[in-house]
Amino acid sequence: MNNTNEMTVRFSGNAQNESFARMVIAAFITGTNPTLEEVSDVKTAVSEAVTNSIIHGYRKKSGQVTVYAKVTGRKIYIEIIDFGDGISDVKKAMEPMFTTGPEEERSGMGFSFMEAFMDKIEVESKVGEGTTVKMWKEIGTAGRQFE
Amino acid sequence: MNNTNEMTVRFSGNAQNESFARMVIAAFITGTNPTLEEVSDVKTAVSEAVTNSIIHGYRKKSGQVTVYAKVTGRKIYIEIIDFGDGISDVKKAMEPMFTTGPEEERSGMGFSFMEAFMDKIEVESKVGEGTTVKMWKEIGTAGRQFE
Amino acid sequence: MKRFDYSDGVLIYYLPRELDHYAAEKIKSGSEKIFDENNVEYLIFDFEKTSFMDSSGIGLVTGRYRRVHDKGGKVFVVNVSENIDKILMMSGIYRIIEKKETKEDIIKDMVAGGCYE
Amino acid sequence: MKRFDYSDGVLIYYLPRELDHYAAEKIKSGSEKIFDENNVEYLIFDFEKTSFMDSSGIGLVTGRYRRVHDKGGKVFVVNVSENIDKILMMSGIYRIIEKKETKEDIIKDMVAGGCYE
Ligand SMILES: Nc1ncnc2c1ncn2[C@@H]1O[C@H](COP(=O)(O)OP(=O)(O)O)[C@@H](O)[C@H]1O
Ligand SMILES: Nc1ncnc2c1ncn2[C@@H]1O[C@H](COP(=O)(O)OP(=O)(O)O)[C@@H](O)[C@H]1O
Repeated sequence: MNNTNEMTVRFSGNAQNESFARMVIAAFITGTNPTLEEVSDVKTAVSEAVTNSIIHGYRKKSGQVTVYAKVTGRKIYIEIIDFGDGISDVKKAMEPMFTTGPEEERSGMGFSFMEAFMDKIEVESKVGEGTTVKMWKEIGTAGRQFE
Repeated sequence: MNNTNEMTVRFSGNAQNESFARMVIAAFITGTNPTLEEVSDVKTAVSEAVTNSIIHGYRKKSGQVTVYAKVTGRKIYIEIIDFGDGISDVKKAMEPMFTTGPEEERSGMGFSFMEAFMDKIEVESKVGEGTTVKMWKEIGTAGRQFE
Repeated sequence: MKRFDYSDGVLIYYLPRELDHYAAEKIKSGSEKIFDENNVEYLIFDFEKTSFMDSSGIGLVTGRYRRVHDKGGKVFVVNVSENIDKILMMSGIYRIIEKKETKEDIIKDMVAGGCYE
Repeated sequence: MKRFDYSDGVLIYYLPRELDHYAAEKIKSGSEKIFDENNVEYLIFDFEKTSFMDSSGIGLVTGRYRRVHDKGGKVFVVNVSENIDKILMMSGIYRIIEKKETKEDIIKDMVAGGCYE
Protein backbone atom coordinates (compact mmCIF):
# COMPACT_ATOMS: atom_id res chain seq x y z
CA MET A 1 0.00 0.00 0.00
CA ASN A 2 1.97 2.99 -1.19
CA ASN A 3 -1.07 5.23 -1.36
CA THR A 4 -1.86 8.28 0.71
CA ASN A 5 -4.34 8.44 3.54
CA GLU A 6 -5.37 11.56 5.46
CA MET A 7 -7.43 12.48 8.48
CA THR A 8 -8.20 15.51 10.57
CA VAL A 9 -9.60 15.37 14.08
CA ARG A 10 -10.73 18.40 16.08
CA PHE A 11 -11.67 18.24 19.74
CA SER A 12 -12.24 20.40 22.80
CA GLY A 13 -9.00 21.37 24.52
CA ASN A 14 -9.63 19.65 27.81
CA ALA A 15 -7.23 17.30 29.50
CA GLN A 16 -9.37 14.17 29.11
CA ASN A 17 -8.91 14.44 25.36
CA GLU A 18 -5.14 13.91 25.60
CA SER A 19 -5.71 10.17 25.73
CA PHE A 20 -8.33 10.41 22.97
CA ALA A 21 -5.77 12.10 20.70
CA ARG A 22 -3.27 9.33 21.39
CA MET A 23 -5.78 6.62 20.53
CA VAL A 24 -6.78 8.37 17.31
CA ILE A 25 -3.22 8.72 16.07
CA ALA A 26 -2.39 5.14 17.04
CA ALA A 27 -5.43 3.90 15.12
CA PHE A 28 -4.62 6.04 12.10
CA ILE A 29 -1.02 4.91 11.64
CA THR A 30 -1.72 1.15 11.83
CA GLY A 31 -1.60 1.03 8.03
CA THR A 32 2.14 1.82 8.11
CA ASN A 33 2.71 -1.49 9.91
CA PRO A 34 4.62 0.05 12.82
CA THR A 35 6.27 -1.85 15.68
CA LEU A 36 4.75 -1.41 19.13
CA GLU A 37 7.69 0.83 19.97
CA GLU A 38 7.10 3.05 16.95
CA VAL A 39 3.41 3.38 17.86
CA SER A 40 4.43 4.33 21.38
CA ASP A 41 6.91 6.92 20.06
CA VAL A 42 4.30 8.62 17.89
CA LYS A 43 1.74 8.54 20.71
CA THR A 44 4.20 10.19 23.07
CA ALA A 45 5.08 12.94 20.60
CA VAL A 46 1.42 13.69 19.85
CA SER A 47 0.59 13.59 23.55
CA GLU A 48 3.27 16.22 24.23
CA ALA A 49 2.04 18.59 21.54
CA VAL A 50 -1.65 18.19 22.40
CA THR A 51 -0.94 18.68 26.10
CA ASN A 52 1.00 21.85 25.30
CA SER A 53 -1.92 23.22 23.27
CA ILE A 54 -4.26 22.56 26.16
CA ILE A 55 -2.17 23.84 29.06
CA HIS A 56 0.06 26.50 27.47
CA GLY A 57 -1.97 27.47 24.39
CA TYR A 58 -5.40 27.73 25.99
CA ARG A 59 -4.46 27.76 29.71
CA LYS A 60 -7.76 27.89 31.58
CA LYS A 61 -9.66 29.09 28.50
CA SER A 62 -11.65 26.83 26.21
CA GLY A 63 -10.56 26.19 22.65
CA GLN A 64 -10.24 23.54 19.99
CA VAL A 65 -7.20 21.44 19.19
CA THR A 66 -6.78 20.04 15.68
CA VAL A 67 -4.64 17.08 14.73
CA TYR A 68 -4.03 16.51 11.02
CA ALA A 69 -2.23 13.39 9.90
CA LYS A 70 -1.11 12.10 6.53
CA VAL A 71 0.39 8.73 5.76
CA THR A 72 2.17 8.03 2.46
CA GLY A 73 3.49 4.51 2.31
CA ARG A 74 5.38 4.28 5.59
CA LYS A 75 5.97 8.02 5.93
CA ILE A 76 3.95 9.77 8.62
CA TYR A 77 3.32 13.51 8.75
CA ILE A 78 1.40 15.08 11.65
CA GLU A 79 0.32 18.63 12.51
CA ILE A 80 -1.01 19.72 15.90
CA ILE A 81 -2.74 23.09 15.70
CA ASP A 82 -4.16 25.45 18.33
CA PHE A 83 -5.41 29.03 18.22
CA GLY A 84 -4.17 29.83 21.70
CA ASP A 85 -1.65 32.25 23.22
CA GLY A 86 1.26 31.35 20.98
CA ILE A 87 4.97 31.36 21.83
CA SER A 88 7.04 34.56 21.80
CA ASP A 89 10.46 32.89 21.53
CA VAL A 90 10.20 29.48 19.87
CA LYS A 91 13.95 28.85 19.97
CA LYS A 92 14.05 29.37 23.73
CA ALA A 93 10.85 27.32 24.25
CA MET A 94 12.45 24.37 22.49
CA GLU A 95 15.49 24.29 24.76
CA PRO A 96 15.56 21.22 27.03
CA MET A 97 14.22 21.95 30.52
CA PHE A 98 12.84 25.35 29.53
CA THR A 99 9.31 25.79 30.84
CA THR A 100 7.00 28.65 31.68
CA GLY A 101 5.07 26.35 33.98
CA PRO A 102 7.46 25.32 36.79
CA GLU A 103 4.84 25.95 39.47
CA GLU A 104 2.57 23.47 37.66
CA GLU A 105 5.42 20.94 37.86
CA ARG A 106 6.07 20.96 34.13
CA SER A 107 9.37 19.39 33.21
CA GLY A 108 10.22 21.52 30.19
CA MET A 109 10.95 18.34 28.24
CA GLY A 110 7.95 18.27 25.90
CA PHE A 111 9.75 19.55 22.81
CA SER A 112 12.82 17.41 23.60
CA PHE A 113 10.63 14.31 23.68
CA MET A 114 8.95 15.26 20.40
CA GLU A 115 12.39 15.65 18.81
CA ALA A 116 13.64 12.40 20.29
CA PHE A 117 10.65 10.31 19.21
CA MET A 118 10.10 11.73 15.73
CA ASP A 119 12.57 12.11 12.85
CA LYS A 120 12.02 15.86 12.66
CA ILE A 121 9.80 18.55 14.15
CA GLU A 122 9.03 22.16 13.24
CA VAL A 123 7.20 24.76 15.30
CA GLU A 124 5.34 27.77 13.93
CA SER A 125 3.85 30.17 16.40
CA LYS A 126 2.59 33.73 16.69
CA VAL A 127 1.71 35.40 19.99
CA GLY A 128 -2.04 35.81 20.28
CA GLU A 129 -2.71 33.67 17.20
CA GLY A 130 -1.65 30.17 18.08
CA THR A 131 0.83 27.41 17.46
CA THR A 132 1.34 24.69 14.87
CA VAL A 133 3.72 21.82 15.51
CA LYS A 134 4.70 19.72 12.47
CA MET A 135 6.23 16.28 12.84
CA TRP A 136 7.68 13.71 10.47
CA LYS A 137 8.54 10.07 11.03
CA GLU A 138 9.31 7.23 8.67
CA ILE A 139 8.31 3.83 9.96
CA GLY A 140 10.73 0.95 9.61
CA THR A 141 13.92 2.99 9.48
CA ALA A 142 15.37 2.35 12.94
CA GLY A 143 15.77 -0.85 14.93
CA ARG A 144 12.86 -2.64 13.34
CA GLN A 145 11.82 -5.73 15.29
CA PHE A 146 9.32 -7.50 13.04
CA GLU A 147 9.05 -7.63 9.29
CA MET B 1 -18.65 14.29 34.67
CA ASN B 2 -21.82 15.89 33.42
CA ASN B 3 -20.01 18.22 31.08
CA THR B 4 -20.06 18.21 27.30
CA ASN B 5 -17.29 16.95 25.08
CA GLU B 6 -17.17 17.22 21.29
CA MET B 7 -15.02 16.00 18.44
CA THR B 8 -15.04 15.99 14.67
CA VAL B 9 -13.01 13.63 12.55
CA ARG B 10 -12.71 13.81 8.76
CA PHE B 11 -11.02 11.15 6.66
CA SER B 12 -10.68 9.88 3.11
CA GLY B 13 -13.60 7.70 2.06
CA ASN B 14 -11.69 4.52 1.49
CA ALA B 15 -12.57 1.17 2.96
CA GLN B 16 -9.53 0.88 5.24
CA ASN B 17 -10.84 3.86 7.20
CA GLU B 18 -13.98 1.98 8.28
CA SER B 19 -12.01 0.39 11.11
CA PHE B 20 -10.34 3.72 11.88
CA ALA B 21 -13.77 5.34 12.32
CA ARG B 22 -14.81 2.57 14.72
CA MET B 23 -11.70 3.00 16.83
CA VAL B 24 -12.16 6.77 16.99
CA ILE B 25 -15.76 6.56 18.14
CA ALA B 26 -14.93 3.85 20.68
CA ALA B 27 -12.11 5.99 22.09
CA PHE B 28 -14.31 9.08 22.21
CA ILE B 29 -17.21 7.55 24.15
CA THR B 30 -15.11 5.96 26.92
CA GLY B 31 -15.97 8.92 29.15
CA THR B 32 -19.60 7.78 29.26
CA ASN B 33 -18.48 4.61 31.04
CA PRO B 34 -20.18 2.23 28.61
CA THR B 35 -20.29 -1.56 28.91
CA LEU B 36 -18.39 -3.56 26.31
CA GLU B 37 -21.70 -4.34 24.68
CA GLU B 38 -22.65 -0.67 24.44
CA VAL B 39 -19.29 0.16 22.88
CA SER B 40 -19.83 -2.64 20.38
CA ASP B 41 -23.33 -1.36 19.56
CA VAL B 42 -22.09 2.17 18.83
CA LYS B 43 -19.16 0.85 16.79
CA THR B 44 -21.51 -1.25 14.67
CA ALA B 45 -23.88 1.65 14.02
CA VAL B 46 -21.03 3.99 13.04
CA SER B 47 -19.46 1.28 10.91
CA GLU B 48 -22.74 0.89 8.99
CA ALA B 49 -23.11 4.61 8.29
CA VAL B 50 -19.45 5.16 7.36
CA THR B 51 -19.50 2.11 5.06
CA ASN B 52 -22.63 3.46 3.38
CA SER B 53 -20.96 6.83 2.77
CA ILE B 54 -17.98 5.09 1.21
CA ILE B 55 -19.75 2.55 -0.98
CA HIS B 56 -23.09 4.18 -1.77
CA GLY B 57 -22.29 7.87 -1.28
CA TYR B 58 -18.96 8.00 -3.11
CA ARG B 59 -19.02 4.68 -4.99
CA LYS B 60 -15.71 4.49 -6.82
CA LYS B 61 -15.12 8.24 -6.50
CA SER B 62 -12.95 9.82 -3.84
CA GLY B 63 -14.45 11.97 -1.11
CA GLN B 64 -14.28 12.82 2.57
CA VAL B 65 -16.39 11.33 5.34
CA THR B 66 -16.97 13.36 8.50
CA VAL B 67 -17.97 11.98 11.88
CA TYR B 68 -19.08 14.47 14.50
CA ALA B 69 -19.74 13.27 18.03
CA LYS B 70 -20.96 14.95 21.17
CA VAL B 71 -21.19 13.47 24.63
CA THR B 72 -23.22 15.13 27.40
CA GLY B 73 -23.07 13.15 30.60
CA ARG B 74 -24.00 9.70 29.37
CA LYS B 75 -25.88 10.88 26.29
CA ILE B 76 -24.17 10.28 22.97
CA TYR B 77 -25.00 12.12 19.75
CA ILE B 78 -23.28 11.22 16.47
CA GLU B 79 -23.48 12.55 12.90
CA ILE B 80 -22.00 10.84 9.86
CA ILE B 81 -21.78 13.18 6.88
CA ASP B 82 -20.84 12.68 3.24
CA PHE B 83 -21.12 14.86 0.14
CA GLY B 84 -21.78 11.96 -2.16
CA ASP B 85 -24.65 10.86 -4.41
CA GLY B 86 -27.41 11.15 -1.84
CA ILE B 87 -30.57 9.04 -1.51
CA SER B 88 -33.65 9.69 -3.63
CA ASP B 89 -36.14 7.85 -1.40
CA VAL B 90 -34.96 7.77 2.21
CA LYS B 91 -38.07 5.96 3.46
CA LYS B 92 -37.56 3.14 0.99
CA ALA B 93 -33.79 3.01 1.66
CA MET B 94 -34.48 2.47 5.34
CA GLU B 95 -36.70 -0.56 4.80
CA PRO B 96 -35.10 -3.79 6.04
CA MET B 97 -33.43 -5.77 3.23
CA PHE B 98 -33.70 -2.91 0.74
CA THR B 99 -30.44 -2.40 -1.10
CA THR B 100 -29.28 -0.90 -4.38
CA GLY B 101 -26.17 -3.08 -4.20
CA PRO B 102 -27.32 -6.70 -4.39
CA GLU B 103 -24.64 -7.58 -6.94
CA GLU B 104 -22.02 -6.38 -4.44
CA GLU B 105 -23.57 -8.76 -1.90
CA ARG B 106 -24.95 -5.98 0.27
CA SER B 107 -27.52 -7.23 2.76
CA GLY B 108 -29.73 -4.14 2.90
CA MET B 109 -29.61 -4.31 6.70
CA GLY B 110 -27.37 -1.31 7.41
CA PHE B 111 -30.13 1.06 8.48
CA SER B 112 -31.90 -1.71 10.41
CA PHE B 113 -28.71 -2.35 12.40
CA MET B 114 -28.28 1.37 13.09
CA GLU B 115 -31.83 1.52 14.39
CA ALA B 116 -31.41 -1.63 16.46
CA PHE B 117 -28.16 -0.56 18.10
CA MET B 118 -28.95 3.09 18.75
CA ASP B 119 -31.92 4.64 20.58
CA LYS B 120 -32.90 6.69 17.55
CA ILE B 121 -31.62 7.57 14.08
CA GLU B 122 -32.52 10.23 11.52
CA VAL B 123 -31.43 10.46 7.89
CA GLU B 124 -31.20 13.63 5.83
CA SER B 125 -30.25 13.31 2.20
CA LYS B 126 -30.42 15.14 -1.08
CA VAL B 127 -29.58 13.60 -4.44
CA GLY B 128 -26.29 14.98 -5.73
CA GLU B 129 -25.53 16.77 -2.46
CA GLY B 130 -24.96 14.05 0.10
CA THR B 131 -26.25 12.35 3.19
CA THR B 132 -26.22 13.02 6.93
CA VAL B 133 -27.12 10.28 9.41
CA LYS B 134 -27.85 11.41 12.97
CA MET B 135 -27.83 8.96 15.88
CA TRP B 136 -28.65 9.15 19.56
CA LYS B 137 -27.91 6.74 22.37
CA GLU B 138 -28.00 7.05 26.12
CA ILE B 139 -25.52 4.84 27.93
CA GLY B 140 -26.66 2.88 30.96
CA THR B 141 -30.33 2.68 30.09
CA ALA B 142 -30.68 -0.93 28.95
CA GLY B 143 -29.45 -4.16 30.48
CA ARG B 144 -26.43 -2.63 32.18
CA GLN B 145 -23.94 -5.27 33.28
CA PHE B 146 -21.37 -3.39 35.37
CA GLU B 147 -21.77 -0.38 37.61
CA MET C 1 -2.59 -15.55 8.11
CA LYS C 2 -4.59 -18.18 6.25
CA ARG C 3 -7.93 -16.78 5.10
CA PHE C 4 -9.41 -19.99 3.73
CA ASP C 5 -8.83 -23.65 3.11
CA TYR C 6 -10.27 -25.74 0.29
CA SER C 7 -10.19 -29.44 -0.41
CA ASP C 8 -12.60 -32.02 -1.82
CA GLY C 9 -15.65 -29.81 -2.05
CA VAL C 10 -15.22 -28.37 1.45
CA LEU C 11 -14.38 -24.66 1.77
CA ILE C 12 -13.58 -23.16 5.16
CA TYR C 13 -13.34 -19.39 5.63
CA TYR C 14 -11.24 -18.37 8.63
CA LEU C 15 -12.88 -15.03 9.25
CA PRO C 16 -10.79 -12.07 10.50
CA ARG C 17 -10.98 -10.29 13.85
CA GLU C 18 -13.16 -7.55 12.35
CA LEU C 19 -15.53 -8.57 9.60
CA ASP C 20 -16.55 -5.33 7.94
CA HIS C 21 -17.02 -4.25 4.31
CA TYR C 22 -13.26 -3.89 3.76
CA ALA C 23 -12.56 -7.39 5.07
CA ALA C 24 -15.55 -8.91 3.24
CA GLU C 25 -14.32 -7.55 -0.09
CA LYS C 26 -10.86 -9.02 0.45
CA ILE C 27 -12.34 -12.39 1.37
CA LYS C 28 -14.59 -12.42 -1.67
CA SER C 29 -11.94 -11.48 -4.19
CA GLY C 30 -9.43 -13.85 -2.58
CA SER C 31 -11.69 -16.89 -2.96
CA GLU C 32 -13.40 -16.12 -6.28
CA LYS C 33 -11.28 -18.65 -8.14
CA ILE C 34 -12.31 -21.52 -5.90
CA PHE C 35 -15.98 -20.99 -6.65
CA ASP C 36 -15.26 -20.69 -10.36
CA GLU C 37 -13.22 -23.86 -10.56
CA ASN C 38 -14.90 -26.15 -8.03
CA ASN C 39 -18.22 -27.36 -6.85
CA VAL C 40 -18.34 -26.26 -3.21
CA GLU C 41 -20.57 -28.78 -1.42
CA TYR C 42 -19.83 -27.72 2.15
CA LEU C 43 -19.10 -24.10 3.04
CA ILE C 44 -18.02 -23.31 6.60
CA PHE C 45 -17.65 -19.84 8.08
CA ASP C 46 -15.32 -20.12 11.08
CA PHE C 47 -15.86 -17.14 13.43
CA GLU C 48 -13.28 -18.26 15.99
CA LYS C 49 -11.17 -15.11 15.70
CA THR C 50 -14.02 -12.70 14.98
CA SER C 51 -15.07 -10.21 17.64
CA PHE C 52 -16.67 -7.58 15.39
CA MET C 53 -19.10 -7.92 12.52
CA ASP C 54 -21.51 -5.53 10.85
CA SER C 55 -24.10 -5.97 8.09
CA SER C 56 -21.33 -6.35 5.49
CA GLY C 57 -20.58 -9.68 7.14
CA ILE C 58 -24.22 -10.66 6.73
CA GLY C 59 -23.94 -9.71 3.06
CA LEU C 60 -20.88 -11.93 2.71
CA VAL C 61 -22.53 -14.94 4.35
CA THR C 62 -25.83 -14.68 2.49
CA GLY C 63 -24.11 -13.92 -0.82
CA ARG C 64 -21.88 -17.00 -0.53
CA TYR C 65 -24.89 -19.01 0.70
CA ARG C 66 -26.72 -18.27 -2.51
CA ARG C 67 -23.86 -19.48 -4.70
CA VAL C 68 -23.45 -22.71 -2.77
CA HIS C 69 -27.12 -23.41 -2.12
CA ASP C 70 -28.02 -22.98 -5.79
CA LYS C 71 -25.90 -26.02 -6.54
CA GLY C 72 -27.21 -28.09 -3.64
CA GLY C 73 -24.39 -27.31 -1.19
CA LYS C 74 -24.70 -26.75 2.54
CA VAL C 75 -23.52 -23.77 4.59
CA PHE C 76 -22.55 -23.63 8.28
CA VAL C 77 -21.26 -21.12 10.81
CA VAL C 78 -19.02 -22.32 13.67
CA ASN C 79 -17.27 -20.94 16.76
CA VAL C 80 -19.75 -18.10 17.07
CA SER C 81 -19.23 -15.87 20.13
CA GLU C 82 -22.17 -14.31 21.98
CA ASN C 83 -21.46 -10.96 20.38
CA ILE C 84 -21.51 -12.33 16.83
CA ASP C 85 -24.45 -14.60 17.61
CA LYS C 86 -26.53 -11.52 18.43
CA ILE C 87 -25.78 -10.02 15.01
CA LEU C 88 -26.46 -13.28 13.16
CA MET C 89 -29.70 -13.71 15.09
CA MET C 90 -30.87 -10.19 14.30
CA SER C 91 -30.22 -10.70 10.62
CA GLY C 92 -32.47 -13.77 10.51
CA ILE C 93 -29.68 -15.76 8.92
CA TYR C 94 -30.33 -18.83 11.06
CA ARG C 95 -33.45 -19.44 9.01
CA ILE C 96 -31.21 -20.56 6.14
CA ILE C 97 -27.85 -21.37 7.71
CA GLU C 98 -27.04 -23.85 10.44
CA LYS C 99 -24.90 -23.03 13.46
CA LYS C 100 -22.58 -25.73 14.86
CA GLU C 101 -20.38 -25.57 17.92
CA THR C 102 -17.24 -26.86 16.22
CA LYS C 103 -16.00 -28.04 12.87
CA GLU C 104 -16.03 -31.62 14.22
CA ASP C 105 -19.82 -31.42 14.53
CA ILE C 106 -20.00 -30.64 10.83
CA ILE C 107 -17.82 -33.60 9.93
CA LYS C 108 -20.31 -35.82 11.80
CA ASP C 109 -23.06 -34.27 9.71
CA MET C 110 -21.04 -34.87 6.55
CA VAL C 111 -20.54 -38.53 7.37
CA ALA C 112 -24.22 -38.99 8.26
CA GLY C 113 -25.24 -37.14 5.14
CA GLY C 114 -23.21 -39.45 2.99
CA CYS C 115 -20.53 -37.12 1.84
CA TYR C 116 -17.75 -39.37 3.12
CA GLU C 117 -19.20 -42.78 2.49
CA MET D 1 -8.79 1.77 42.19
CA LYS D 2 -6.35 2.84 44.91
CA ARG D 3 -4.11 5.67 43.72
CA PHE D 4 -1.84 5.89 46.77
CA ASP D 5 -1.11 4.52 50.18
CA TYR D 6 0.38 6.40 53.12
CA SER D 7 1.59 5.27 56.51
CA ASP D 8 4.44 6.14 58.85
CA GLY D 9 6.30 8.49 56.57
CA VAL D 10 6.09 6.16 53.56
CA LEU D 11 3.99 7.26 50.57
CA ILE D 12 3.42 4.91 47.65
CA TYR D 13 1.86 6.15 44.41
CA TYR D 14 0.23 3.39 42.37
CA LEU D 15 0.55 5.02 38.99
CA PRO D 16 -2.18 4.56 36.37
CA ARG D 17 -1.98 2.76 33.03
CA GLU D 18 -1.40 6.02 31.19
CA LEU D 19 0.54 8.68 33.05
CA ASP D 20 -0.12 11.87 31.13
CA HIS D 21 -0.90 15.46 32.17
CA TYR D 22 -4.52 14.64 32.99
CA ALA D 23 -3.53 11.72 35.23
CA ALA D 24 -0.66 13.66 36.83
CA GLU D 25 -2.99 16.49 37.83
CA LYS D 26 -5.42 14.06 39.45
CA ILE D 27 -2.62 12.36 41.34
CA LYS D 28 -1.22 15.66 42.58
CA SER D 29 -4.50 17.10 43.77
CA GLY D 30 -5.51 13.78 45.32
CA SER D 31 -2.40 13.57 47.50
CA GLU D 32 -1.86 17.24 48.34
CA LYS D 33 -3.19 16.79 51.89
CA ILE D 34 -0.69 14.06 52.72
CA PHE D 35 2.23 16.32 51.94
CA ASP D 36 0.68 19.17 53.90
CA GLU D 37 0.02 17.12 57.02
CA ASN D 38 2.94 14.70 57.09
CA ASN D 39 6.65 14.46 56.69
CA VAL D 40 7.09 12.08 53.78
CA GLU D 41 10.44 10.35 54.32
CA TYR D 42 10.13 7.67 51.66
CA LEU D 43 8.28 8.30 48.42
CA ILE D 44 7.77 5.38 46.04
CA PHE D 45 6.43 5.61 42.50
CA ASP D 46 5.09 2.20 41.55
CA PHE D 47 4.94 1.86 37.75
CA GLU D 48 3.60 -1.71 37.78
CA LYS D 49 0.42 -0.84 35.84
CA THR D 50 1.92 1.90 33.71
CA SER D 51 2.45 1.29 30.01
CA PHE D 52 2.41 4.91 28.79
CA MET D 53 4.13 8.01 30.15
CA ASP D 54 5.03 11.33 28.63
CA SER D 55 6.93 14.36 29.97
CA SER D 56 4.04 15.23 32.31
CA GLY D 57 4.99 12.10 34.23
CA ILE D 58 8.56 13.37 34.47
CA GLY D 59 7.16 16.65 35.79
CA LEU D 60 5.18 14.76 38.43
CA VAL D 61 8.15 12.72 39.61
CA THR D 62 10.63 15.61 39.71
CA GLY D 63 8.10 17.95 41.32
CA ARG D 64 7.33 15.46 44.09
CA TYR D 65 11.05 14.72 44.38
CA ARG D 66 11.75 18.35 45.18
CA ARG D 67 9.17 18.46 47.97
CA VAL D 68 10.42 15.28 49.60
CA HIS D 69 14.13 15.86 49.02
CA ASP D 70 14.02 19.36 50.54
CA LYS D 71 13.11 17.76 53.85
CA GLY D 72 15.69 14.99 53.61
CA GLY D 73 13.36 12.30 52.23
CA LYS D 74 14.22 9.65 49.65
CA VAL D 75 12.46 8.91 46.35
CA PHE D 76 12.31 5.63 44.40
CA VAL D 77 10.75 4.22 41.26
CA VAL D 78 9.81 0.53 41.12
CA ASN D 79 8.36 -1.99 38.66
CA VAL D 80 9.57 -0.02 35.67
CA SER D 81 8.92 -1.68 32.29
CA GLU D 82 11.34 -1.33 29.39
CA ASN D 83 9.08 1.20 27.73
CA ILE D 84 8.89 3.46 30.79
CA ASP D 85 12.58 2.94 31.57
CA LYS D 86 13.44 4.46 28.17
CA ILE D 87 11.47 7.61 29.05
CA LEU D 88 12.93 7.88 32.56
CA MET D 89 16.43 7.38 31.16
CA MET D 90 15.95 10.06 28.49
CA SER D 91 14.78 12.54 31.08
CA GLY D 92 17.95 12.11 33.12
CA ILE D 93 15.86 11.42 36.20
CA TYR D 94 18.08 8.56 37.35
CA ARG D 95 20.68 11.14 38.32
CA ILE D 96 18.50 12.07 41.28
CA ILE D 97 16.11 9.16 41.79
CA GLU D 98 16.91 5.53 42.43
CA LYS D 99 15.30 2.64 40.55
CA LYS D 100 14.57 -0.59 42.46
CA GLU D 101 13.19 -3.82 41.07
CA THR D 102 10.49 -4.25 43.71
CA LYS D 103 9.08 -2.59 46.79
CA GLU D 104 10.79 -5.26 48.93
CA ASP D 105 14.18 -3.97 47.79
CA ILE D 106 13.25 -0.57 49.18
CA ILE D 107 12.24 -2.02 52.52
CA LYS D 108 15.70 -3.56 52.75
CA ASP D 109 17.14 -0.13 52.07
CA MET D 110 14.87 1.38 54.72
CA VAL D 111 16.01 -1.12 57.32
CA ALA D 112 19.66 -0.63 56.43
CA GLY D 113 19.21 3.13 56.46
CA GLY D 114 17.80 3.01 59.96
CA CYS D 115 14.22 3.92 59.26
CA TYR D 116 12.85 0.76 60.89
CA GLU D 117 15.35 0.24 63.69
N1 LIG E 1 1.03 25.15 22.07
C1 LIG E 1 1.70 26.04 22.85
N2 LIG E 1 1.17 27.27 23.09
C2 LIG E 1 1.82 28.16 23.86
N3 LIG E 1 3.02 27.92 24.45
C3 LIG E 1 3.61 26.74 24.25
C4 LIG E 1 2.98 25.74 23.44
N4 LIG E 1 3.79 24.67 23.41
C5 LIG E 1 4.87 24.98 24.15
N5 LIG E 1 4.76 26.23 24.67
C6 LIG E 1 5.78 26.94 25.50
O1 LIG E 1 7.02 26.24 25.39
C7 LIG E 1 7.48 25.85 26.69
C8 LIG E 1 8.24 24.57 26.60
O2 LIG E 1 7.40 23.51 26.20
P1 LIG E 1 7.77 22.00 26.55
O3 LIG E 1 9.16 21.73 26.08
O4 LIG E 1 6.70 21.14 26.01
O5 LIG E 1 7.79 21.92 28.14
P2 LIG E 1 6.60 22.03 29.21
O6 LIG E 1 5.28 21.70 28.54
O7 LIG E 1 6.97 21.03 30.24
O8 LIG E 1 6.61 23.44 29.74
C9 LIG E 1 6.24 25.79 27.54
O9 LIG E 1 6.53 25.94 28.92
C10 LIG E 1 5.43 26.94 26.97
O10 LIG E 1 5.83 28.18 27.50
N1 LIG F 1 -24.62 7.56 2.50
C1 LIG F 1 -25.39 7.08 1.49
N2 LIG F 1 -25.32 7.64 0.27
C2 LIG F 1 -26.09 7.17 -0.75
N3 LIG F 1 -26.95 6.13 -0.63
C3 LIG F 1 -27.07 5.54 0.58
C4 LIG F 1 -26.30 5.97 1.69
N4 LIG F 1 -26.64 5.20 2.75
C5 LIG F 1 -27.57 4.34 2.31
N5 LIG F 1 -27.84 4.53 1.00
C6 LIG F 1 -28.84 3.78 0.19
O1 LIG F 1 -29.70 3.09 1.07
C7 LIG F 1 -29.71 1.69 0.77
C8 LIG F 1 -29.94 0.87 2.01
O2 LIG F 1 -28.85 1.05 2.91
P1 LIG F 1 -28.54 -0.06 4.00
O3 LIG F 1 -29.78 -0.34 4.79
O4 LIG F 1 -27.35 0.40 4.79
O5 LIG F 1 -28.16 -1.37 3.19
P2 LIG F 1 -26.92 -1.75 2.25
O6 LIG F 1 -25.77 -0.87 2.62
O7 LIG F 1 -26.65 -3.17 2.58
O8 LIG F 1 -27.35 -1.54 0.85
C9 LIG F 1 -28.39 1.45 0.08
O9 LIG F 1 -28.41 0.30 -0.74
C10 LIG F 1 -28.20 2.74 -0.71
O10 LIG F 1 -28.94 2.73 -1.90
